[in-house]
Amino acid sequence: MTAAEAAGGSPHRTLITGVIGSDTHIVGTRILSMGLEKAGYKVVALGALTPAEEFVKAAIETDADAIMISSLYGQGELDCRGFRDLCVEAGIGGVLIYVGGNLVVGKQSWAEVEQRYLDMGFDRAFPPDTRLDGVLVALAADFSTRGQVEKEVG
Amino acid sequence: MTAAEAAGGSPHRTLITGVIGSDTHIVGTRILSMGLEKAGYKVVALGALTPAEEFVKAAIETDADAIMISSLYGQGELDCRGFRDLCVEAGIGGVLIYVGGNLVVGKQSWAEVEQRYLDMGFDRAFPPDTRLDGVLVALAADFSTRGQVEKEVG
Amino acid sequence: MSAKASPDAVPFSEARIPDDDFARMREENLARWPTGAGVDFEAAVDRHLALPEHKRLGFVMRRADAEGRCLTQPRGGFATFEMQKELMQALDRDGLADVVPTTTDSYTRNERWPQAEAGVEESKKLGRSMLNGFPIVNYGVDICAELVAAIDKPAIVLSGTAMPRLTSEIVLAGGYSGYLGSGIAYTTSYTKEVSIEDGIRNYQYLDRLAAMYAERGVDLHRRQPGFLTGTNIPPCIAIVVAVLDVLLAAGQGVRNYGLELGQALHLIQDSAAIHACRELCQEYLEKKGYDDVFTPVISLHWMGAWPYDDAQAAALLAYGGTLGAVGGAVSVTTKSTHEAFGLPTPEKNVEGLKITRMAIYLARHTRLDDNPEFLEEKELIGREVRPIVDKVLEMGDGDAALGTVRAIEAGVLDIPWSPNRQCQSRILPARDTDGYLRILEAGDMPFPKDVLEIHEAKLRRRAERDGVPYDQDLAVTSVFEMSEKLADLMPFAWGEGH
Amino acid sequence: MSAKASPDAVPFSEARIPDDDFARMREENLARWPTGAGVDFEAAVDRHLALPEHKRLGFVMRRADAEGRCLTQPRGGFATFEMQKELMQALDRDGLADVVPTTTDSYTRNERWPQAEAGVEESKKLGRSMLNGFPIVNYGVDICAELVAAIDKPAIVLSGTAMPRLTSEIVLAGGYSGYLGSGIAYTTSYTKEVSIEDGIRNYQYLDRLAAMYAERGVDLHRRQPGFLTGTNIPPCIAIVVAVLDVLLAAGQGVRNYGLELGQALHLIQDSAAIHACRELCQEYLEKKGYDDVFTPVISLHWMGAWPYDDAQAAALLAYGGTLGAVGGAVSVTTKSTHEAFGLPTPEKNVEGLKITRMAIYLARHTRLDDNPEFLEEKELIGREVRPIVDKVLEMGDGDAALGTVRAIEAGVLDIPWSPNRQCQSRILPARDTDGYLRILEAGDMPFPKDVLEIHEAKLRRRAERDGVPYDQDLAVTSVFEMSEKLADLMPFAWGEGH
Ligand code: B12
Ligand code: B12
Repeated sequence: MTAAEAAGGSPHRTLITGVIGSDTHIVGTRILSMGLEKAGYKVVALGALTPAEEFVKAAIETDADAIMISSLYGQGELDCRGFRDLCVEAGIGGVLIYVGGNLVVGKQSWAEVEQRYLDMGFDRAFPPDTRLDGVLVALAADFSTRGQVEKEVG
Repeated sequence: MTAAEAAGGSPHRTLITGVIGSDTHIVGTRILSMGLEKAGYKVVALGALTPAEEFVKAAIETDADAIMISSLYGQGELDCRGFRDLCVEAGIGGVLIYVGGNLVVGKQSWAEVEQRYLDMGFDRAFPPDTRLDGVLVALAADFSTRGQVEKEVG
Repeated sequence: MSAKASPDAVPFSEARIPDDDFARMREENLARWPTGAGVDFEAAVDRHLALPEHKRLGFVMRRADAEGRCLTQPRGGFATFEMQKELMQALDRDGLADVVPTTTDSYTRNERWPQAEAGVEESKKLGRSMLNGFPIVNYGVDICAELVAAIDKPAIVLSGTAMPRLTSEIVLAGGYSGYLGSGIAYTTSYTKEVSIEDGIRNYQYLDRLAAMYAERGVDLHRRQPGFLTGTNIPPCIAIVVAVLDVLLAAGQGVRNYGLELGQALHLIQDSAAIHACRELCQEYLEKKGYDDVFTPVISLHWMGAWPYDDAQAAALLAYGGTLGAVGGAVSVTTKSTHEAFGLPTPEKNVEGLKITRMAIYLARHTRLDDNPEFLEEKELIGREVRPIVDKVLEMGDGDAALGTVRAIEAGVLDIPWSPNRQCQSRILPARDTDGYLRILEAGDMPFPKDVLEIHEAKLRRRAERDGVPYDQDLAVTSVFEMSEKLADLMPFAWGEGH
Repeated sequence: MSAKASPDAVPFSEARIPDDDFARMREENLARWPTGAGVDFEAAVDRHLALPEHKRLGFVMRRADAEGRCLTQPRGGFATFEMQKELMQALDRDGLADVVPTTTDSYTRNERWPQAEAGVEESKKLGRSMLNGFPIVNYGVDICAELVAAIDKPAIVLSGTAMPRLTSEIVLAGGYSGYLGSGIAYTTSYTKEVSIEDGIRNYQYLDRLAAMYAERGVDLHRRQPGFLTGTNIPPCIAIVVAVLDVLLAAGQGVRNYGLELGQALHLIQDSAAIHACRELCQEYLEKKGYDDVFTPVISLHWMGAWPYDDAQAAALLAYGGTLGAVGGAVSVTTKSTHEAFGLPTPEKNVEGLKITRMAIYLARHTRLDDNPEFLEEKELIGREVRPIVDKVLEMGDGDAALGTVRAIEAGVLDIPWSPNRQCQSRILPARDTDGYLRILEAGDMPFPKDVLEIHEAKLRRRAERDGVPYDQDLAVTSVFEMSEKLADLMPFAWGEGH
């Protein structure tokens, strides 16, 4: 059993997926959504060209555990600014937020790009060559830590 | 009229051509020889795989004005060491000596390579992408300077 | 500014927009953003007529076709004028591009001009482009003219959008002689909420505008982006859309119309597609009574996911040149070794152009026009395309515009991996054992039974070869295929290797 | 040490060297340099038999051929063991080379072992390779074994020389399972003074040695370097030499014999050449009664002058993979973007391998086997090759060795741009308008009149197109062509451009 197989999803965990901004690249988010569903998660797929506000709205409506934002077209750096604040304002400041794709314009050092997005308040950022396996492992790890924290707190 | 056309050769000028050492690359020296002859020079072509001594011998026998050494295979840096000394010892220390081709092993900075060959006593060194025109211009320039010098001295 | 232009009073059909309606539409359109006021049609006609022939794309495409040449054209857009000018000059001079592009940014494409403005400011502040293209509407007509003047080749605008009305007014007024985009192709692949009807209307506007220039002697080059969603589009799907889009353009009076095809990455299939595309478009144009539409085919570097390795990407670039040259394309639209990562630097863009150009040079003599496998594949494409186009036209009672809208709603015309809500996007392509793109699931598209059997048989053979079930995963692995590591694609076949 | 091995008592012919003579020849040979003493044939046989199958080139070539694969193999040699090991491991691991090479340096090739020794010392002192290959005779058998052990692929020795006797003894004893070189090809293209007779004798020695291993169950891969002088060699010339060389090898008992062909850089001509080469070799082998010689064809990246621009070179690399894959070659021998400048670094060598491998992957499905132009060209090659080979054999009264020596003297067999004194080198090739390599001047080669008329007609068309006289300059410009700048090869066709 690979690490990813071990990291099976749970139907009690709801994930919002979609592509932010004026971005039409739907293939990655669609394949990701299929994969996450197959792995056992409940997936709410918003598709391409999704305004930031719609992610937040959908997350509230479905009491989502994580928001999985795709941005491919390079303008994500503008679209994603303030996304965490939006969540905080909407009262879901603690939701897990991932972002992945071609997150900036041009080929830039990944370490810098990642840091930029972490600074924006994303929990994790994923480079263009990300595949499902890596995402499943990350989700499992983050949910288990959070579960722990919730338990410890609760 | 281009600079190269202006720089026509003279049948009174004898040039030795050939490929030094264990080097079999004959195409460049053959095309060069054809071109120099067409331009009006008297050419003595020694062909591939020519020991350094044979260049000197041929130069003495034909009272040559210049020796045009090719080296393509990378080992020219070993083969060409001491070539000027050989000429000096043979009593033709003042002969014009050019070298051209792929003069070292690997792609190295041309400026450094050129300097290395100038330090060995070559009058000029030519990089791999040299074409006839450039060679004709250089020969004409060097012969005219030398003619001048001879005149001034004589 | 509004994301959608106001609905036009003209009833929706393939018919030519009446002149007075069009005049009114133009007026409304140009008023949507301040730079619209800079458009002066008469001055624009003069500007075009003053350009030397070799800077007019209409002329250059016709001549390239007549002389059997295969041109190269890159993509390229950055946020500010300075960056854009430098880029275009590098592509022209260092890259030897035969056609120089200006790609607009995605805010512009969605008519979010205030956001584009902010992107420009941000880019200036940070000293790097924060937009994925040049916000040409914000910059306006005079800047267009400056960019056209900065190069010595024809200039084309690339703006993947369903809303080209204002952008096209401005760039054509500024001296750009080529404009890429079409109603069906772009609406199905670049938008989520825009209706097919609106998309078609918007491009009818642009086509009418181009035809208006043509009527004044300005032979602009319009072009259809047949690559669609770029994701394993089988030739037949691209060509069905090309046929319908060209009929719509011809309906507005366009006579110089390029047809783009994304490469399938199969020498035979791509050659067959290039030939079939032109022939089938001409066949239907003729049926509709148009005998004077010039329809050169342009081959596009692989439009799906690229490898992350420079060497692998270089091979894909070169092969793209080979495919275009051997297939007889009139031009190849190029990418770079940075494709999988992000917009290329000018240097990398230039490199992509040069690799492609040299590949074209090397293969420029080779044609497969009487190769049996090529002839067979070309014939198959015809058997795929005609039933769909015929059905679409039938659904529109002979009208391509109406037929298209109804056919897409019904799934009779379907696009793989489309983000558009009106599009069923149930058709699913995959690559077969011989490297051809085939149809795994046809959705509701009325392909003949025998044709679908061919596709299925070939894909079943692939499932067998790979030892995997015959299911959707064949399509998903085909999406990733070209981006896989070389060591996975073609490992050492014996022993463990490393 | 002597530059020439002592003349053998055996009379010169294509006949198999008798065992007792061969034993004596080996003894003399091994005594020429201290490392010769390290050769122990029995231990060598055991060493080979202990190698896993996937590290035996004989096996790998047979399997690749049976499975329709196209392998990649680079070239590579540096002066010291450390450099060489690092290089081979990089090519194996990072470059995914299916076959890992050791190229010897040019002193070794000319049996100037003391000079090679000095080159090693000098290289160690300067910290960079001063030799253009690995001086493998100086290093000896155990070092060979270490290099073979350092990789997980089969190892081949590339040593362009007419004097392979001692080198081959040492490397085969050390576990190399492939050896490139042949009497006619290398003597005509790598030497000035060595007689064709001596060159053939030397390779008869090597072939007999390889056959001795085969008799003990070690299926070594011998290989013929049909690229010759690498300078616009038309397929027919390469194939004539291949036929004669394989007959000579078969005469000594070799049964696993690769045929290399330098690429003409024309998809159709190269495909035709690859097929024709194998078929014609088999045809003549059969005539001579050999029905069990395995003769896979290996396609070589362009062997003439390369462009100085990296992007252009990258396209040539990729196209070379395409040509090999489409042509059905069993392996492609690769170059790098540094080709025009000098030996590639391991990194650039790896890059060349990867670009080629990806290109092969992309085209691996495509075959032109029933393409009319391909069939025509293949047939033409047959009409060129048979008259020459038949004449050569006739001149030798049926003996390929004697016939070759006499034919080369007479100019009946001639090699373009040969440095060898015995070779007339009056035949002169040039590229025609369609990109095919053709014969401009045939010298004394007895090609049929109608065949020469085809060549002349095609080259006259080129002279017309270029507006130049029909003379030798067509050959000279063809030598330079691929090294020209892209802006000269394919400028923007209209306006001044830049
Ligand atoms: C196909 C494609 C298109 C298609 C998209 C079709 C469609 N509707 O989906 C078309 C042709 C329409 C298109 C259009 C454009 N494209 Co585009 N496109 C591509 C291309 C070639 C492949 C993308 C793809 O589908 N990959 C396959 C999928 C499966 O992979 P993926 O999307 O990368 O997703 C995976 C990972 O990234 C990750 N992932 C993605 N999202 C997320 C989210 C989370 C939370 C996680 C954990 C992981 C994750 O997991 C996914 C599955 O493994 C890429 C370049 C490339 N990669 O080779 C360019 C690319 C993305 N496009 C680009 C651009 C700029 C555009 C355009 C603006 C046109 C232009 N200027 O050339 C327009 C965009 C218009 C718009 N408004 O958005 C640029 C972006 C540049 C940048 N970031 O610097 C790219 C990188 C090409 C380039 N180098 O220029 N494109
Ligand atoms: C064709 C060729 C061959 C042919 C040669 C056939 C023949 N008998 O001539 C063959 C296949 C036999 C061959 C063999 C080898 N080759 Co070779 N070969 C080439 C190649 C591809 C083209 C050379 C050529 O003919 N060019 C065309 C002519 C017209 O140009 P040119 O020779 O460069 O000459 C011009 C200029 O250089 C200049 N010039 C040349 N000499 C002079 C002299 C003067 C005075 C002046 C002013 C100008 C001048 O003017 C000429 C005309 O414009 C080059 C790489 C390349 N350039 O693409 C490698 C190359 C020269 N070969 C190389 C090597 C190493 C070898 C081998 C050792 C095999 C190996 N290890 O791979 C053997 C050599 C064996 C030996 N003992 O010499 C290397 C040299 C490496 C280095 N210097 O670092 C090169 C650079 C390839 C590489 N990158 O590895 N080769």
